[in-house]
Amino acid sequence: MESVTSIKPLLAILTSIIVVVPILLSRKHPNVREGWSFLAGFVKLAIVGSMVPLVLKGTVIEYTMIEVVAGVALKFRVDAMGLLFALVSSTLWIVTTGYSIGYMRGLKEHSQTRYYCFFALALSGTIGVAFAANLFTLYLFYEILSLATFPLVTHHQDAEARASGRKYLTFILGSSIGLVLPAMLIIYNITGTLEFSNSGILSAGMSKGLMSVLFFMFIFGFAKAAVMPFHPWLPAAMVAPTPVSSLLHAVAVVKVGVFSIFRVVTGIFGIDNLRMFELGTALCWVAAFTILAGSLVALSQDSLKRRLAFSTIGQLSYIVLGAALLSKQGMTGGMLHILMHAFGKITLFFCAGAIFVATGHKYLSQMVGIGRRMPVTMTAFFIGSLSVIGFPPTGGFLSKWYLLLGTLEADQPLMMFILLSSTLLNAAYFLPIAYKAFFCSDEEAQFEQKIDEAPIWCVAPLVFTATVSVGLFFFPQPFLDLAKLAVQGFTGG
Amino acid sequence: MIWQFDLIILILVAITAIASINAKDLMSAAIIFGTFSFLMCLLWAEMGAVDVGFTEAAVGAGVSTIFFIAAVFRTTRRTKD
Amino acid sequence: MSNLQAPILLVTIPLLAAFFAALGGMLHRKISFPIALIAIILSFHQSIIVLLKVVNDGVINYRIGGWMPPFGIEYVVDHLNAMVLVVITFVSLISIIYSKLIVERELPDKIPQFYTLYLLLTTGLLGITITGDAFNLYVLLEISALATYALLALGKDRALISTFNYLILGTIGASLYLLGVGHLYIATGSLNMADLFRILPSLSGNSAVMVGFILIIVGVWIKMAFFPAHGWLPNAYTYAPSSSICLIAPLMTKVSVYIMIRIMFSVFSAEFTFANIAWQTAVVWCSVIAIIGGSLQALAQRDFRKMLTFLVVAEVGYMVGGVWLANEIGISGAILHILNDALMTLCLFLVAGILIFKTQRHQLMDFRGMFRKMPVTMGAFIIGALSMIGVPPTCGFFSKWYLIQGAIEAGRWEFMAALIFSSLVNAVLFFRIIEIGHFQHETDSHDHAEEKISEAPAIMLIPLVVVAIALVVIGLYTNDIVTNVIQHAVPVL
Amino acid sequence: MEFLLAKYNYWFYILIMMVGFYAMISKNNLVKKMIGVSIFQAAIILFYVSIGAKRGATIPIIEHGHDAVHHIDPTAYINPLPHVLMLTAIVVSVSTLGVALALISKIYAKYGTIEEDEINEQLTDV
Amino acid sequence: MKLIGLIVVIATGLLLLWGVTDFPDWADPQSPASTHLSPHFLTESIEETAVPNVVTSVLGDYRGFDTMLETTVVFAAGIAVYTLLRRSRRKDLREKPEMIEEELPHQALIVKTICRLMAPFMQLYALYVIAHGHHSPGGGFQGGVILGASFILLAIGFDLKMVLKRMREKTTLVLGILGVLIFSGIGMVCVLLEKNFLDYSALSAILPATDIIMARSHGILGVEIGVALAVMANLVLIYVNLSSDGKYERGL
Repeated sequence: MESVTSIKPLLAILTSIIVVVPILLSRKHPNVREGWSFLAGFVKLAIVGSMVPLVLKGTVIEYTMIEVVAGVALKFRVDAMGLLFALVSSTLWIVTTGYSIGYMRGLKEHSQTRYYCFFALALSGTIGVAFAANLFTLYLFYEILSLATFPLVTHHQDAEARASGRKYLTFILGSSIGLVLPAMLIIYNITGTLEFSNSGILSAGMSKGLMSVLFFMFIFGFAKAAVMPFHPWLPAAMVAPTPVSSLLHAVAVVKVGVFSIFRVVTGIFGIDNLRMFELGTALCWVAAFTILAGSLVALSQDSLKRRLAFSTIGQLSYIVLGAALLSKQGMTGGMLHILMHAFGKITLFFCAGAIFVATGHKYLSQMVGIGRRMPVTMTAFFIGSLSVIGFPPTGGFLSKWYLLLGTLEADQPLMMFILLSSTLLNAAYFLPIAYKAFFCSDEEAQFEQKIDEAPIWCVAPLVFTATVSVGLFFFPQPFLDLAKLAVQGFTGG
Repeated sequence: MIWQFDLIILILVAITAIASINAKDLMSAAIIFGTFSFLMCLLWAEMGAVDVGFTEAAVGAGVSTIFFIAAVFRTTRRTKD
Repeated sequence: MSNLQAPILLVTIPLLAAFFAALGGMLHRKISFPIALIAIILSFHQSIIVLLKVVNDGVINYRIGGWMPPFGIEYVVDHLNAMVLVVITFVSLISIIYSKLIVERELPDKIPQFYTLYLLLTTGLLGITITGDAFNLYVLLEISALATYALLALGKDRALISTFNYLILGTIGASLYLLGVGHLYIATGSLNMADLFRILPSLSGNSAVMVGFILIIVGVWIKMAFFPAHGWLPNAYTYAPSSSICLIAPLMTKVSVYIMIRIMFSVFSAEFTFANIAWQTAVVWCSVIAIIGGSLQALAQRDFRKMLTFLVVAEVGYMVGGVWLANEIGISGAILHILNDALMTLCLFLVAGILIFKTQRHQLMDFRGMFRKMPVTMGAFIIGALSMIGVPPTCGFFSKWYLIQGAIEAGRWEFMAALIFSSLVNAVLFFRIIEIGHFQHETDSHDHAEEKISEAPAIMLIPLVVVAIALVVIGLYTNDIVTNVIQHAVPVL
Repeated sequence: MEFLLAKYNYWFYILIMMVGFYAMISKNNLVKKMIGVSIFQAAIILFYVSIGAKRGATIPIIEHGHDAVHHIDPTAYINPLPHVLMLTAIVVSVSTLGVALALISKIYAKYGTIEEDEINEQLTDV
Repeated sequence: MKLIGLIVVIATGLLLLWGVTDFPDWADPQSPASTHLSPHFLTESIEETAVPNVVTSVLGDYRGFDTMLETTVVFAAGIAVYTLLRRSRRKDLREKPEMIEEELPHQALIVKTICRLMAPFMQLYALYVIAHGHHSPGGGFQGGVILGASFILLAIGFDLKMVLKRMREKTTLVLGILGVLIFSGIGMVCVLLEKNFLDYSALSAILPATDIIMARSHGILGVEIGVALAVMANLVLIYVNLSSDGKYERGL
C-alpha cells in the first residue's frame, strides 16, 4: 500500500485547537464567537474531505510529528477506517454547533464561551484518535478527549453534575490509566513498537493467557465503548446539556471507544491471532451480553435521555460485535454502524433536546401526544428510531444487514439470533414513544393541538440529520467503499 | 604512641560521653561534654594529629561548649532524661 | 590544558554573589535581589554551555588548583550531571524571579539574608552535582543543608520543631555518608570518585567496603526521605515559607537521588551494586511501599501543601525503585524522572505559593471558584497535575513510561502495580481539587463573598507559565533527551 | 586477643559513636540530642584520625623545612590527608551546632520548653 | 521509642563492627590509606608548595577547594543563626524577664582582670598561629578560632556590650564576608589569570619576585588569612546571637 506524506491530518486536528483562541477573544460577542466555531467546522470538514479521493484510491496519508520514545512517534496516518470516522465526526460537529446555538441560547445557559472552547478541543481529540497511526498517539488523544469533555459533562456545576462528573472520570480515566496504559506498555515491551499494522504486531507465538489478559485489558480499558460492566458512566453523563450528550455521547466519545477497540483488534492483535486463540468468540459473548442487557434496561427507563443512553450502550456493542466476529462482512457492518448509528442517534438526541427547550420536559410519561405540538421534531424522531432499529429505508438497515451477514460468515448463528432479538427490543423501546406522540386519545394528550416547535436553530439540524439517515440508505457511497477498503486491508485480500 | 595511655584516654572518653548524655542537668551535661572534647583532643594529639587536636581544643572544648552553655542559659537547665 | 572555565564558574558565580548579596544588603536591602538574579542567570548560562559541550565533546574534567585528580579535587561533568546542573539552575532561576514579591511580603526585614542563603543553597546543590570527589561532596552537602535549615525555619506554625527534626536526621544522613566515605578511604586510600571506581573492583568481598556502601546509601536515603526514613519531610516542607520551598522541594530530593546514582555507578560499579538480589528486591519493595504509602497519605490530607509533600515522598520511591530495577530502561526512567519530577514539583509548589500569596490560605477548599478568578494559574496547575498523573503529552507520562518498561523488563510487577496505583491516586487527588475549583463558587458561602481575588502579578505568573510549557515541551522531546543525554549517563549493564 | 588489640581504636570509636547515636534518636531533650550529635561527629573524627595513624611515624611537618633537598621518606610521617579532612569536619560540626542551638533557642521562646514530648503535646492540643 | 532507638543503635553498631573486621590493623604503615595518596603529599609538598607543614599545604592548596567551601559552611552557619535569631529593635516589644542575671557573678574582679590580661595575648598568639601555619601546627582555622574565642572570652568575662563596642555588628558581618571573599577572590584571580580556579601558581604573574612555587606558598598564606577572618567573625556572630537571643543587649 503506497503512502504519501502530508501535513493535512495534523491541520485537521489543529483547526479546532487553534480556534479556541479566537473564541476566547471574542467572548463578548456571541455571534462572532459562534461564527468562529462554524468557520473552523467547515475548514475541518474541507480538510478531511479533501483527503477522501486519495484514500479511496488506496493511498495512505502519513505525517510524523516527533519521535517521543524510541520507536514510538507522535504520528498520524489516514486510512479508510480513520477517514470514515473523521468524516462523520467533522460533519456532525457543524450540525451540532448549529444546534448548540439554538439550545444554549434558548435555555440561556451560562459559561457558553467555555462550552464552545472545550467542544472544539473535544473534537480535536476525536479526530486525533481517528488519525492516530499508533497506539501511543491514540492513547494521547483518547486522554485529551476524556479531559476536554469533563467540563462539558459537568456544565451545570450543580450537585448532580458533580456526582456524574466523578463517575465519568472514575470510569474513563481509571480504566484508561489502570488497564490500557499497562497493556500498552507491556505490548511495547514485547514488540518494541506500537504502530498499527494491518496484520497486527503481536506474534502468534505468545502464550494464550497473556494474550487474553492483554486483550481484555484493552476491551474494558477503553471504557468509552461502554462494554458492560464499564458502562455506568454513560447514563450518568446524560446530565450534560443535550448538544453535548448528542455529539459526545452518541458520536464522539463513545465512538472513539469502539473505534479504539476496532483499531486494537485489527492493528495490534491481528485478526489471525485472535481467530487462532478464539478470543473473537469470547469478545462476541461479552458484546452479546451488553447488547441484550442494555436493551432490556432501556425498556424500563422513563427519562428520555437515559433511555437513549442505554440504547447507546446496546448499540455500541453491535459495533464491538462487528469487530469481534472477525469476518469481512461483520467488520464492514461494524464500521458502517459507527456512521449509521451516529446519524440516527444524534437525531434522537436532538429531538430530546428540542423537546426540552420547547417544553422543559425530560420524561417520557410527560410526552404523550407531543406529536401534536411538535410534528416536525417527532417525525424526525420516528425516522431516527427506525434507523437505530435497523428498518429500511434508513441507513441503520444497511449496517445491520452487514452485521447479520457477518454472523453467518463467521458461522455464529447464535449471534444472529441475539442480533435479531435485540432488534425486537429496540423496536419495543422506541416505537411506543413515537406511537404515543401521535396516536393517543384527546384525554391522554398532554399538549394542545397548536404547533409550537423549538427555535429554528434546533429544528434545522435535526431535520438535516434525519434526512441524512434516510439518504444514507439510498446513497451509502463513499462510506461503504471506505469501509470495504478498510476491511480489505485487515483481512488482506 | 603508647597504647596503654591511649587506652586509658579512650576509656575516659567513653565514660564522659555516657555521663554527658545521662547528666540530669543540662549545664553539667555541657561541662562534661567539654571534658569529653578535651579528652578527645588529647587523644588526637597523641595520635599525631596535632592540627586536629589543636582545632578541637579551640573549637570542641572551647567554642562548642560555650555555645552549649549560652544556649542552656538562654533556655533552661531542666531535662527529663 | 584547555581552559574551559564554565564548570567552576557555574558554581562560584552564585557563591561569590552570595557574599556580595550579603554585603550589598547592608547598604540597601533592595540591592541583593538584582545581584542574586544576575548571578543565577549567569550560572544558568554557564550550565547550558557545559551541557552543550558535554553533548558534543563528551566528559569534561576540571582540575581545581591545577592538581592531578587523585591528589587534588576534580570536577567531572558527564551527561548525567550536566543535565542535573541545568535542572538546578533552571529551577533556581524560575523560583528566584517568582519569589521576589513573596519575600518582600513574608520576610521584609530579612531580604538580604534570604538571598544570601538562597544563593548558598544553589551553590551547594550545584557543587554536589558537579564534584568528582567524595569528601568534597560532603562539605557541599553541609552547605546546602545549613542553608536549607535556615530557610525552612523561617516558616510559620510548626516550622521550628520540624526543621529541628530535619536537622537531626539530616545530620545523621550526612554523618553516615561521611562515615561511609571513611570506610572507602580506609580500604582504598583514595577520595576521588574515578580513582575509587578504579580500585574498588579489586576489593570485592571486603566487609569494610560493603559497610561503606551501606552507610553511604542509607545516609543518602535519609537525606532524600526514602521510606522508611521519610518522616521528616512532610512537616518540614509543609510549614516552610513559600518563598524558599519552591527551590527546596523540587531540588533537594532530586539531588539526593543524583548522589545515590553517582555513588552506585560511578564510585561502585553496577556489578557490585546489584550483586545481591535479595537486597535489591528489598529496596524495590521499600520503594513500592513509599509510592503506595505516600500516595495514600497524600489522599488523606486536607492541606494542599501537605498533600504535595507526601507526593514528593512517593516520587522519591519512583526514582529509587527505578534505579534499583537494575536494568538500563529503569535507570533511564529514574534519571528522566529527576528532570521531570523537579519541574512537576516546581510547577505545583509555584501554584501553592500563588494561592497562599493571594488568599493567605492553603487548604484544598481554598481552591473554590479559582478557575474563574485565576484562569492562568489554574491552567498551569492542570498541566502540572496531568503530569503528576501521567497523561501524555506531559513529561510525567514519559518517565512513567520508562519506569514501567523497566519494571516489566525486570519482571517486578509489584513496582509496576505501584506506579499504576499511584497514577490512579494522583488522578483522584488532583481531580478532587479541579472539582473544587470548578464547582464551588465563592458566592455559595457568605462569609467571604465580597473578597476580590484576581490573577497573580505577572512576575509570578510568567515563571509559572514557563514551567507549565516546559512540562509539555520536555514531554514531546523525551526521545531527544534520552538519546542525547540520558543514554550516555546510564551504566552498561 | 591479638585481633582485639590490633584494632582497639576502632572498637572504641564504634562505642562512642553509638552512645552519640542513641542520644540523637532516643533522647527527649533537644539540647541532649545536640550533645549526641556532637559526640557522634567527634567519633567520626576519631575514626578518621585513627585511619591516619601510622606506627613509628611523626607528625606531618617535614623536618629541616626548605633545606630538605634530601629524599623524604614518606613512612616517617603520619598521613596528613585525614587530618585535613577532619579540620573541615570539625568546623562543619560546630556550624551545625550553632544553627541547631539557634533553633532550640527559638523553640524555647515559642513553646517554653525544650522537651520534645511536651512540645508535641502542645502541638496536638492546638 | 527508646526501645526502637536501642535496636537501631545496636544494629548499626553490629554492622560497623562487621565492617571493622576487614580493616587493616590500626596504625599499620602498610595500610592503603598510608600508601596511596599520602606519600605523594609528603614527598612533594616542599617541592611543589614550599610549605613544610603538609597539613597546611594539603589544606590550603591540594584540597584548597574543600577548605574554601568549609569556610563557606561557617559563613552559612553565621548567616543562618543571624537570620534566625537577630531581631530588629522595633519589633522587640515583649521582653522576657531576665532570670539569669543574679546567678552570674558579673562583677567578679578576678575574672575580669584575668580576661582583660589574657585577651591581648590570645589575640597575639592567634596571629602567630595563622602566620606560622606553614611551619608548625596551626593555620587559619586554629588562629581564627582562637581570635574568636578571645572575643567570646571578653564577652563572658565582662559584658556583651563591651565586645559589641569593639566589634560592631556590621564589622562582624563585613569581616565574615570579607574572609570568604578573600579566599574565593584569590581563586577567581587565578581564573582571571587564565589558570584553573585556586591554582595559586598563576599569582606569580602579579606578585613581584615570586616563582611558581613561592606563589603557591603565598597563596596559601593569603587564603589562611581569609579563613581566619571568616571563622573568627562568624563564630563571634553566632555566639553573640546565641547568648543575647538576638537582642544584642546583654550576654550571659
